[in-house]
Amino acid sequence: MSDAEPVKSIVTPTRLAYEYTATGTQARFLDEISRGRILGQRCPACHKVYVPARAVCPRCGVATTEPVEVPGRGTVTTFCVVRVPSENIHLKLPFVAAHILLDGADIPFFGLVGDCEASEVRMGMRVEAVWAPRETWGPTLANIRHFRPSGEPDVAFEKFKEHL
Amino acid sequence: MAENCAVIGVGQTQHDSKRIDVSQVGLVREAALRALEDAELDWKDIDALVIGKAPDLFEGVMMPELFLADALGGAGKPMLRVHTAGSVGGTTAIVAASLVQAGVHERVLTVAYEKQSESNAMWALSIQLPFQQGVVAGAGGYFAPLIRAYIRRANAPEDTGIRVALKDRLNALKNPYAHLKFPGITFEQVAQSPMLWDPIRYLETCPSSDGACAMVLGNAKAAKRAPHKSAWVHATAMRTEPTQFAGRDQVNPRAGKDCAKELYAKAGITRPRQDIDCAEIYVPFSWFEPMWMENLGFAPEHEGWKMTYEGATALGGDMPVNMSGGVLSSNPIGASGMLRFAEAANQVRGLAGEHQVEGTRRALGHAYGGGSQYFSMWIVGDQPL
Amino acid sequence: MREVAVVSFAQTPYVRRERGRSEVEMLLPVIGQAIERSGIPKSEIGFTCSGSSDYIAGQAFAFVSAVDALGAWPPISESHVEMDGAWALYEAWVKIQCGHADSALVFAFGRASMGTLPETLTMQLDPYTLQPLGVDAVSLAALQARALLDAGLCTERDMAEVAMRSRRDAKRNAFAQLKGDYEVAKILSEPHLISPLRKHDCPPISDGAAAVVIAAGDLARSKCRRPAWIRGIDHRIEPHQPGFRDLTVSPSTTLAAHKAGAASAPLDLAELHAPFTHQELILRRALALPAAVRINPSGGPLAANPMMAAGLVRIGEAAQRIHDRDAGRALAHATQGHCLQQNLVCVLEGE
Amino acid sequence: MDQTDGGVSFSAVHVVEYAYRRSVGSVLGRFFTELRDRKLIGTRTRAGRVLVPPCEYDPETGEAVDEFVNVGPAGVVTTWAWVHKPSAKHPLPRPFAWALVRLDGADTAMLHAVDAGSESRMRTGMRVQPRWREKTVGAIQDIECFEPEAAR
Repeated sequence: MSDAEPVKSIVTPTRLAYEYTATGTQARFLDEISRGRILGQRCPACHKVYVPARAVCPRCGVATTEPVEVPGRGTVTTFCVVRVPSENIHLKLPFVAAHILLDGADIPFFGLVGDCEASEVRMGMRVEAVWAPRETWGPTLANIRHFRPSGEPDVAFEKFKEHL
Repeated sequence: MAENCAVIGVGQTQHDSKRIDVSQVGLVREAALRALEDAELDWKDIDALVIGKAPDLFEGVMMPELFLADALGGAGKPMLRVHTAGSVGGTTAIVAASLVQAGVHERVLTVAYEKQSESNAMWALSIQLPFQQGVVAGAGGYFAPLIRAYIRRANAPEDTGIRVALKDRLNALKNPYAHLKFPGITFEQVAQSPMLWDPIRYLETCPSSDGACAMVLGNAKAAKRAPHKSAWVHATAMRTEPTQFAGRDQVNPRAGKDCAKELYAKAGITRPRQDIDCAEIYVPFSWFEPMWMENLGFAPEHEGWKMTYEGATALGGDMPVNMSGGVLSSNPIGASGMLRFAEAANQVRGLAGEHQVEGTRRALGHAYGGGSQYFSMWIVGDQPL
Repeated sequence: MREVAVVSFAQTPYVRRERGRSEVEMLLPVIGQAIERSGIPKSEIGFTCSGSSDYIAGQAFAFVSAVDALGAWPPISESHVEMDGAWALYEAWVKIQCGHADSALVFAFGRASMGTLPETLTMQLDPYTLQPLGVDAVSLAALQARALLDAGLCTERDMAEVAMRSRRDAKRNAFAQLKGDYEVAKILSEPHLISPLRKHDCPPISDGAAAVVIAAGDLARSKCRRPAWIRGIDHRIEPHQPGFRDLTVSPSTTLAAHKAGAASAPLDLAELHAPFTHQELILRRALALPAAVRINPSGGPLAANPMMAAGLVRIGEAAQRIHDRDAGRALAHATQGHCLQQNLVCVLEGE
Repeated sequence: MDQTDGGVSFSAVHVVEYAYRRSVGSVLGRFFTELRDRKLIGTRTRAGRVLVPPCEYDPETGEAVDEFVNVGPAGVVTTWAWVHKPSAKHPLPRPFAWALVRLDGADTAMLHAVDAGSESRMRTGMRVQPRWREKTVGAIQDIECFEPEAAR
């Protein structure tokens, strides 16, 4: 035994469980998305619409008040093509992760773009949400599987350059 | 009111992907002992400790400074622990400097570290939280769309990032402590390295490192007794803005611009590119060099890439940037900001070794973190301001 | 040194479990109230510093979202300590001493209820020889209590009296969580949770947040009828291993109090961050507090113990009593780490 | 999902789980290597204080420490706490004591569990000895727990 290699490291498994509760605004968003609707929330001070709905406008530091429904349709403002595997990713590589400005929203929504080659994705491309089968819907963003090209003409850079 | 503060000792560890030869204790002591040795001081000469690191989940110890304080000679002393995301190494140095500037302490030891090999940074940075939109692929997946936006806005040549990476990787060959070294690296090797998060290539990306950095900061009296030349803190500044809000410019964030503006005003700098001799800035992906050149006011908006192109940011250029090889070559996250600040200090001390920029009298240290939202910076000079 | 005072304080009611609100939503009204009560416009506050812990929230960079509660636009000069908010106040105080700011907002928050707090705090231990054993925070406190009892420095009755007094006084604190009339004899008849500690010797698990505004000299005088001047503030740490220290004493508290000038004039009250009953007894001796000094009129951490904020709350509570002319000179204490490893003392005074 | 105040709420369990691999350095490495061989060691500071668990530094001063000393295996309980209902993360599934144990030859105490059967068998100052695991790996858990010292 004493001839064995000296100990250089130890392994300590750790596991902590936390119970997360969706707050009021988050819960409303999740409830709406479980019915196929995307809920935003408007700031009473700067009048910008946040999607997903959030309780507080970070710019103004005030509670948002007015719920606003937005469509699952928008413009890719910028994106990256992910070609690197990672422990937390279970998607086929490569995939496109994009900032998508949904129509009527003032902040891009994070989404994946599929049903086309990664090389076809471009800034300004119009996309629409592809929903999972209705019977599988739950209170989760996973109801939107990804976005796909909608076929509408591209939007000029000038029109979305504030929303990268 | 404020006392002058000087960097009188600097130390860092060898950075590597896995420093399996040391414990967390051994890692921080390696850097701290080198800083003490540089200042020719002993543990007992230190009045207070300021420790910085990024998320505790990396090492799996909540507030690890509690078990590290006595390993750093901290028993019976004040100890602070700073955490401001990726900028933390810089902010930690600023907090330590403020203890001297306020006249609270004469000599402060500040240490920042990360031992990322104890877990996996990609895991810690991508843990999916219930009810929230996920971060898809760690920092690379987060920042790549912003880089694409920069390229579009500035109409920058696509090989700018490759040029930055090549320069920093060549600089790292002159830095004995650097983690990543590719002797004889060429433009083609960087260009042909795999795309990870298009438009970011493998060799344009920072590594995940184990490492630590330490500095001894002192007042004028302590500096007078120091064996080596001191770097005098001319100005410090920090700025924060929210991660996301409607209309936020994440490519050229206002927090960075405002931070630089305050910093220059305090340091009496009116023409940054002329008044500052070199800069060590936080560039985790090569494209952030031109982005920060604009943000820091070294180049007009949309023209930062020209500095890279013209060779201005190379050793020997008119505004050398990341002489040490930068974050692209060593990235113990919690220490990465302090390494930038320490390199700036060693440049004005004339102790930067092979990557010394001759005649440096004023240097910038810069760090940023979060979603390009936390900034901390300092200007150090070879004389008190 | 510049004169600096606490000019306002705000806190949430403390609850066992905050369900409907995120940290940001908890902070929003508290920060708003602290700023409003300070009379200093938000845009003129020179520095912001917060205290919180990623492990309490179960996520890396948990403090980043708290920035959303600040309306940090234009961008602000801001910092964060992975410590109790009392140390955030210390950093802010230093910033003002440097002349880098004339006022500062300090806040802290924690929703410990999301996890299992005693187990979360296991993560705070030396990762080589303590954390792998799975020793929890209550057990470590119990080791300390036994050492104190063995040394004849207190009795279980003394401990029960601390619990009784804390929860009785908390009846007058609208924000407190655990309050009511308890009889010492009844407490002592209850079984031990982890001997020698009973449930009554332990703090509740609390969710909550607090905010304080501090300001320098004339600014404080112009905004606050009776500023709570910080006459001294200092903090010290001890070695980490519980078996390397004498657990019955708190030399770091004694030293911090000495450096903060606590003994230079009589105190009216002390807000002590003693999460366990026996720790109050250790602190009282470490601070050499005479019997006349009121201890924890707020009920203290035995009535509400929001992790990462409870130390800042002590400073806020002590300052509030000076604002209200309920006290002339007060001591506030904060602690973190196991068995009172690190301690901060802040001496506050009215004019 | 449940209904409250006419609104909806959602809860989810969020698990943070990782097996950390910690390099231990030469001093703790030696300690764990000795534990694997069922032996206990400490380090001696320049001031002569014997530290167990060993440190590569003097916790009072920060000075480097590299002199090893054999200690134990038995020692004295300096303080203890009785756990009536062990949690899943505790080292023993039955009621036990946490204790600080000052091993023979040491000046400091180390934390571990004591399997004493009942609280009434525990007292400060009692002597305890380590109970080793059948298979040791080089970790603090190689000591399964301490137990009251066998009558001599």
